[in-house]
Amino acid sequence: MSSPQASGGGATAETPLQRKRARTIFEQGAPGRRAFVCPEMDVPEVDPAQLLPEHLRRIDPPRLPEVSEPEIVRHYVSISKRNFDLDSGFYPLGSCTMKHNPRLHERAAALEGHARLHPLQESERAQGALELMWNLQNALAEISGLPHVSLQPSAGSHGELAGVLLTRAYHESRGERRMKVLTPDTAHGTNPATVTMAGLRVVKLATDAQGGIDIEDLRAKADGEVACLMLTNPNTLGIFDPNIEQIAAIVHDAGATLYYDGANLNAVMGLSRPGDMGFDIVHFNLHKSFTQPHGGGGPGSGPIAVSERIAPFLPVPVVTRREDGAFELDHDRPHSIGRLRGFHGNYGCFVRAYAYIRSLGAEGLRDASENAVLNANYLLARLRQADLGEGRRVEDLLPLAYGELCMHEFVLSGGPMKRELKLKTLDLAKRLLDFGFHPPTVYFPLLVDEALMVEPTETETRETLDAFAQAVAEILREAALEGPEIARNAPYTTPVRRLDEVAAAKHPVIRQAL
Amino acid sequence: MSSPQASGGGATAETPLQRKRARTIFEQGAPGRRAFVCPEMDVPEVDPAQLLPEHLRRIDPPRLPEVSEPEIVRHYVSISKRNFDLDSGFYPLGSCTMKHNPRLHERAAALEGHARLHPLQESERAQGALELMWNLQNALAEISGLPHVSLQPSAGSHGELAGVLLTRAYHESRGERRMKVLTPDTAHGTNPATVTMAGLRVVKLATDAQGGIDIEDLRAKADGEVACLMLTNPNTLGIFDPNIEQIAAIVHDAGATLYYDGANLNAVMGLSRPGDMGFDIVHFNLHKSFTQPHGGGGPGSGPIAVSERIAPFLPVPVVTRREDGAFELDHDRPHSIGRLRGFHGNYGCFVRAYAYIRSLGAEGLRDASENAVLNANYLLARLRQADLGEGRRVEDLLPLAYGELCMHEFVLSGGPMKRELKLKTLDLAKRLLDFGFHPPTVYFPLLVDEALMVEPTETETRETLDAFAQAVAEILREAALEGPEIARNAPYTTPVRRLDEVAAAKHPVIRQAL
Amino acid sequence: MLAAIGVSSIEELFARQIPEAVRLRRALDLPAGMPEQDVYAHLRELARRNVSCEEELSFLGAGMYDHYVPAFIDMLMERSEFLTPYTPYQPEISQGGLQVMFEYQTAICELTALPVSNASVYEGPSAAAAAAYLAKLHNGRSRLVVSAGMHPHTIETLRTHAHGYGMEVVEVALSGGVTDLVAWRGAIDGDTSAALFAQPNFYGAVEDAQALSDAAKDSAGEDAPVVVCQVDPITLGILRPPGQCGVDVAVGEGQALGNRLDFGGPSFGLFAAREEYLRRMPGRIAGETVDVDGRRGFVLTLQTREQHIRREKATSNICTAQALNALGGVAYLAWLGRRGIVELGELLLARTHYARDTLTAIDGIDALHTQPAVRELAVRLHADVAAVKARCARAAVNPGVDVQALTGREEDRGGLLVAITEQRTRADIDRLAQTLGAAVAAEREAVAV
Amino acid sequence: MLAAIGVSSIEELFARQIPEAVRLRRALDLPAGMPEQDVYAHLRELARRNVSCEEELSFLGAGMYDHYVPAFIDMLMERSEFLTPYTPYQPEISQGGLQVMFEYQTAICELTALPVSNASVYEGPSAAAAAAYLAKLHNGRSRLVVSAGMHPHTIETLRTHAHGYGMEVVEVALSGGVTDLVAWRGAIDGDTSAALFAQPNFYGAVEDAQALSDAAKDSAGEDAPVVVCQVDPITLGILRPPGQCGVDVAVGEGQALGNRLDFGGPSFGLFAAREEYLRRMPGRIAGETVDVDGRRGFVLTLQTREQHIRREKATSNICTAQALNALGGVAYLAWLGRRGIVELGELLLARTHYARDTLTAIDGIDALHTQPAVRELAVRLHADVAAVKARCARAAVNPGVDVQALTGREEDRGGLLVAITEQRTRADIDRLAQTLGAAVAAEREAVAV
Ligand SMILES: Cc1ncc(COP(=O)(O)O)c(C=O)c1O
Ligand SMILES: Cc1ncc(COP(=O)(O)O)c(C=O)c1O
Repeated sequence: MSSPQASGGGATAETPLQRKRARTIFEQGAPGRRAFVCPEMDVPEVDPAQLLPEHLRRIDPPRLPEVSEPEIVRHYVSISKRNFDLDSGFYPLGSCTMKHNPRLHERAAALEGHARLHPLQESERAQGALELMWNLQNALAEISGLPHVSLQPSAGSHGELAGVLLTRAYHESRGERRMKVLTPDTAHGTNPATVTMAGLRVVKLATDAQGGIDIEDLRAKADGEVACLMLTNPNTLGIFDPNIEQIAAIVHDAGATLYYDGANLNAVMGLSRPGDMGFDIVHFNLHKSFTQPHGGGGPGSGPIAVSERIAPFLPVPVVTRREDGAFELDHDRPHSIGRLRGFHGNYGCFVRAYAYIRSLGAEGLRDASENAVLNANYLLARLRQADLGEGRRVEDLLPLAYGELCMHEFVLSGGPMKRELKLKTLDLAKRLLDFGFHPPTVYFPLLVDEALMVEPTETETRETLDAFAQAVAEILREAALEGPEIARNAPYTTPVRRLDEVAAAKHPVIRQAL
Repeated sequence: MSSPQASGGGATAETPLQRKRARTIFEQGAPGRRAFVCPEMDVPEVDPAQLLPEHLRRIDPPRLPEVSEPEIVRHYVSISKRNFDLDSGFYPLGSCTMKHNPRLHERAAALEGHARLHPLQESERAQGALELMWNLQNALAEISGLPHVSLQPSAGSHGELAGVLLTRAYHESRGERRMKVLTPDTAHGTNPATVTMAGLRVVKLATDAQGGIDIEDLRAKADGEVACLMLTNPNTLGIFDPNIEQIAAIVHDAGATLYYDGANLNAVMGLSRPGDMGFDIVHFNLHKSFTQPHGGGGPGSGPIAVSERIAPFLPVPVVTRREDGAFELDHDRPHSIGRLRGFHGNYGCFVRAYAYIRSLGAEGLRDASENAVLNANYLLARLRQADLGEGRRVEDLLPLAYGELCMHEFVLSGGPMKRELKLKTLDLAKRLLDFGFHPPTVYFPLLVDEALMVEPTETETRETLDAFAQAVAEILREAALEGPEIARNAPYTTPVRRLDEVAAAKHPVIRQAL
Repeated sequence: MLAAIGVSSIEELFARQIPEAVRLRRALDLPAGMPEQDVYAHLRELARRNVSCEEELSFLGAGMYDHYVPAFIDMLMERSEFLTPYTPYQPEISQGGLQVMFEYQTAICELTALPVSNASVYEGPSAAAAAAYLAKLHNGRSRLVVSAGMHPHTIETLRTHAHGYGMEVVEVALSGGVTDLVAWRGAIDGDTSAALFAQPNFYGAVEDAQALSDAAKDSAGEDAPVVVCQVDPITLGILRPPGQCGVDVAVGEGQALGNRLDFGGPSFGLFAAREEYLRRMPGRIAGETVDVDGRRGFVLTLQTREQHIRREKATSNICTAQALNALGGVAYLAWLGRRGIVELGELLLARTHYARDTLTAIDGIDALHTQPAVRELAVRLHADVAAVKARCARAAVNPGVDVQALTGREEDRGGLLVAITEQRTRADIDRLAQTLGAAVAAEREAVAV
Repeated sequence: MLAAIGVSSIEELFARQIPEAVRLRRALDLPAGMPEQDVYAHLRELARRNVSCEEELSFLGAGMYDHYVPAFIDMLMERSEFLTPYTPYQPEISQGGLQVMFEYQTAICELTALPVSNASVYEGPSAAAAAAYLAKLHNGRSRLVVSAGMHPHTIETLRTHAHGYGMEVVEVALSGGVTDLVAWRGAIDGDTSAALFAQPNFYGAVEDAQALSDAAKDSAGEDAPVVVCQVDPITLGILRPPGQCGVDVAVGEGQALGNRLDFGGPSFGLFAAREEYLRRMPGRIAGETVDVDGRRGFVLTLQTREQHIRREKATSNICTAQALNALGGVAYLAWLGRRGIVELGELLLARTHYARDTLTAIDGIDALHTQPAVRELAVRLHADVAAVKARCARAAVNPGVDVQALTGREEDRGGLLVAITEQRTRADIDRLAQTLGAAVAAEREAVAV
């Protein structure tokens, strides 16, 4: 691609998408215009004033848009094109498991019997839904190696909150008040945030040279005040902790519970189970390992599976099966921590996750994890070996932060790249946009300098992985030859270019002025 | 927008869409890769050779793609973005009635009871579908003012063929062999093409100064050999023939039939009916006036409505209602011209057209036509009045070809623009692409020099019409100031730029070499 | 807006353009409009009164088949970018649709083993009529020799169109379930413009395509007719393709490829031919080329064949065709893939023969013919078919199509055409056998009494 | 690929990284995988065993409602561009999603008449819990005063979370169907962190929101608690909005706005507040800005509140929220429009009162309260509710929610909560009255005997 510098940074010959100033739906339409046709007033007209006293009534209507249906459709279809999406390009966003979302799942979830089923429908008349939830509970129990499941939590972090509350309930039931929760410095931000919300205190654990938990540090901190250790395994470095058995032993000896952040479950389905590793509680991200589409930031679903000793405290309701084979929702659990939300959880996501599990089956799930790990290691190898000329290779500038191999994802350090090429990880990420790729996760985990966290997933082809490795190499060569400015000013070809986030935060404009 | 010349014509800083060389599905994948999972062979394995003798069996399989489902999805979703579509932008393609396609219609057509209904299901078990067809037949009869309807034809041109064959059958039933069909020089290409396919001869009619049929020419040619006059009214100039009554009288006096090309019905729904104008046969384009989405070139549906004298010859089957109220398919029509295709026509299109008619109702259909005509005249006025500076206005360069007002569409002549600015209608059209608009129909009708045929439809907003008029004016100003080259080399911002159509036709490459 | 136009009312726009005498001065006699929710409820109610393949065990076929349509195909066909554009007259902003056409043409060429394909015609039977018109343009002759094995709708459609073309249709009878080769040879002469047959034929029998084309060619020597074969595309993974059997033009109904039943349409018609017929093909054809910057691109090509350019001299009057349905077709073929189409064919073949063996083992049911069958089979019931079907319906089984009801042929009395898809398992076939057997027995008893 | 990596097998990749002791050396005990068509058939079969609002005349509500979802919303939510991206971490290629968030925030601010809104939280009840956490961060106090008129699920959810927050929940009883103002005033003191109520409340009664917030404020004087109101957004076209009633934080279940029932989720929770709480809001917030070329654009802003930056000091642990469902919400609000939301509110109001009058005119049914009701009403049956519902079910009518089954409150015995949407016509209500009346009568008779 010819240097955008030459053409003033691509700002000329904007595409219609670029040129058009973003207009919100509130800036369209005309007074009186409408899409909604109100069903006829088929009951005796009544003066609202008579049914609703003045002081309870709204005086001036909310200033919602006044637009026609064609305008609404055109507006949202048009702005949708300003999104990058998984169905159009490679999305190696580390820790997010951007795997293909099969359309069968959308078709199945849209069936009237699922989509228009009211959550308070009597159990006898919702047996299909309850059986689906029951089957999903059992499948998740088998996959995690933990026998008892609650599907209630709304997302991963909600599952974490449930998990820590369960830990509290467990300890309290034994008359203990343990206030500390150990979290490695590689932990995802939701872990410490959850601990605080659950009323406990975070104690950080160091990471050792192999990228696992520093055992000595753990030993030192695993005292009688520790309620729980929250661990992601493989962790956010993509490393499966080699000392997991020892870690479990230490934690259990300290009388604490072991929590498994399931965001990285995609690395081990059918290959290794949290329950067998000694974990007491695990949350699943159905929107990661089990193909619930991410929706641009949700919906998600974060079921939890727990060991026998935690089971009594599970949130209500859980699906149970009667002797006669019928399914019902069990709300009557005296030791339960209670509800985490309304109704029974994100059923629509259960349908998709269940469809996925039934499509793949036992073998398919294992194959998925095997290929996720294979793809990650292949991409890692390709990246490291990619030639930069003068005998230099990408790994000289973007070394693997820890270890030699990886599980389903890996973390590179952009430190050398920054020092030698004056190219920050952020600039590399932005330049990748011009190549039509979604960048990896950047600057996480925090302990890696200029971190670049790459998770290709199992549903990508080798050709795509090769193309991505080439693009990274091309950007580094470009910076070496023409300097870092090109990347620093990237992207050029996107609907908008770099945005002023500082100004946005300094003087927040978070709603349209009307 | 800054002149693309400055940046070498937009070829720099290509978007990922532009830069990526188009790759077909056949250029992707890898040997052995697959999406389809074959259901298990649950019957006794048999050696195909035993069931299918060698000489009937295929030796080497067709070289279909070997791709995964994620690859297929990503491929087609990605290339779909190289299409301009009605849900994203203004599409004033004359004669095509690009009106909004309500999504309700897609939802309704997708219902199992419609989408998975087999055409040979017994009538008693397809009463819902037959009732829908019956209701649609009646609605189309009422809208056209012609009592008898066949839903069979697959599109407009198929309806035309049916119409001319009906005319032949009618005359033959009266022992006459009339070989001529009169078609105005404004007629759409399908009309003359149809006449030839139906075994008759085209005789052209001149257009008078008002844009209607030259009555004298008609009188002169309306002899005893004339089988039919095919007319579009309003015609392709957007002009409603002021002499329609006289025309009908002349044609009928000559013993010929009058055929109504319904492509422009969107101008007169509920306002004027072909039957009342004296037409014997009319075809509808359900994919124009009745919102069947165009699908990038189909599917369509071209039902026909006819007068009493033509009714006996209608194609089979037609839906009839028994005394007991049940509906059935009537195949037993001795004088019928027969079948035009398999089964009963494009039912899926019937569902959409019927949903549209029920959504709008009598009033709504009239409003639709009124607004279609209002929008066309408003856009015409805006365009003519648009200022070009130095006291010049767009109409000085793009005059209305005929008349003062128009019906649902209008035709401008680019002749003056070409002479004065060296700007061809084609160049104006291509430059419009850079402004994010689909161009109007160009170079049709043939009798207008450098024709530009504009049909906004009723579902566009005034703001959109204003923006389009401005864009045209801006392009003319640009050409006046900077010369025609910018437009001549346009577009710059599209996935590809002007394509070499001559080479494509000279050495046709119409399939991938494998 | 009225002010800008310079009229005082919308009425004025019409009053000044439409003669009063032809104005409609009353409201249309149609029901009042309804909110979306009510229209939906109404259409849902109509749908409820149809028995779809979801609500009964259906073996209906005879031209359209209940194959499974992968969910991603619905998604693609619902995408605004494919659903809402017009025919791609502006290639710069229509590369998506044009490339789909190009890929579709390639897939059809591969399937049929013929070098050229268009981008779709309406559907199956009218595709055969389009082939007849191509033959007429090609050799100017006026006889169409048609195997009685073609779908009755195809033959009727041919007759309707042939009348327009000024051609006559001569039907050649079958013997033993396939086209009678002797009669076929005898019927074809120097005036024969085209000779048409179906593979497999309407009765599910696999014809000897090579023999039929050879016979057609040497019986007319120099003046060989255009040999047209109507194919069922989903069988072409295992059946010898027309291009390898001496066929000149292949046509067919594309519904089985990723399109839903929709009570008979819309679907698409496929149309492929030998190189020499390229410039006489009907319909749109996409071709590959490059843009001014040398980028690969696609355009509609060879348009000088078409009505908008050639008008009365066009090779066809077709304009709007079936682009969206053809997208479903090529996406489905990519999904099946090179291996899948063979595996699927072999599965259908095995199940079809299993079904034939199972059904004909029943007392009161025997084979209508014993020719090889790949996805549909014909049996003869020793009982009234309509009555038997009515009995089966009570058990929510639809055993298939009443052959005589479609063909009207005396020799087809008792004929039942049973279609097999990958959605009909062995268990389903066994249930069919049990239900149909019982119904036939009951019906014979009822009549005997 | 293995060669490039330098391993001899996939197994080696795992053998070298996972200790043998924690390897799973058997296959998972799960059913074998299935082709798409079989998975679909299975899920279709499960769906068939659920009675959806399509198959019965349903008056179920109590937090989720069977409003009509316009078809175009499904289309938008199914578009790859909205369905498949992650949270917009790269704004340059996420303008679509970010703009939707910005528009959503604007719409929610308009609805609630509050100045700030986030881009969604999980759903209704947990939104109330999130508000309680905001109050705790704001004033550090530990008492939550909760009206018994809040949804039972909300109260339970508050208790669960409050335990984590180290807060206690104090429930204030109702009188005459609405929050007992005296008890409310009495319960609120200087230690009260937040005072929460629902509008309309769980029993469908419209509360005097102004009076409740005033009471909360002056009863605590200086140390006024954060007043939280849980709203039903679809009523806000006609009900005085929280921002105009002295409310500090409005939360609510968004399902009624363009989201399907989905047996209870996913939907979205709305969360709006007064300016002063902006930097303590949970969840994503989109903000407007410009790019380097001066183009308008949108970004995620105020991220220093969030877990990925602030970690244990974050204002919430929420990460993945409900972006796609919020899209449905804002698209629905645009569809209703400024007039539509009022018209719809007035239609629901009129039908709700018609339903109340019709039902309470029946012998054996009277009103549970006589407060104004806008879209849901509560009656008391003089018969066992479960038994009556079972009788109605036989007539394919689901008369509503058994109140006591949810609240467990003695005083709610016989309570039935009847929800009205624009999909329940007068005729439907009359059918309900007839069916319910008959069922109550029959049940009383049966018991009497
Ligand atoms: C390692 C890890 N833990 C927890 C989470 C939180 O999951 P959710 O976004 O579903 O709340 C994430 C999601 O980004 C994650 O990557
Ligand atoms: C005036 C006119 N007549 C006939 C036709 C042919 O209709 P169809 O494309 O449905 O065959 C068209 C379509 O472009 C048209 O504009």
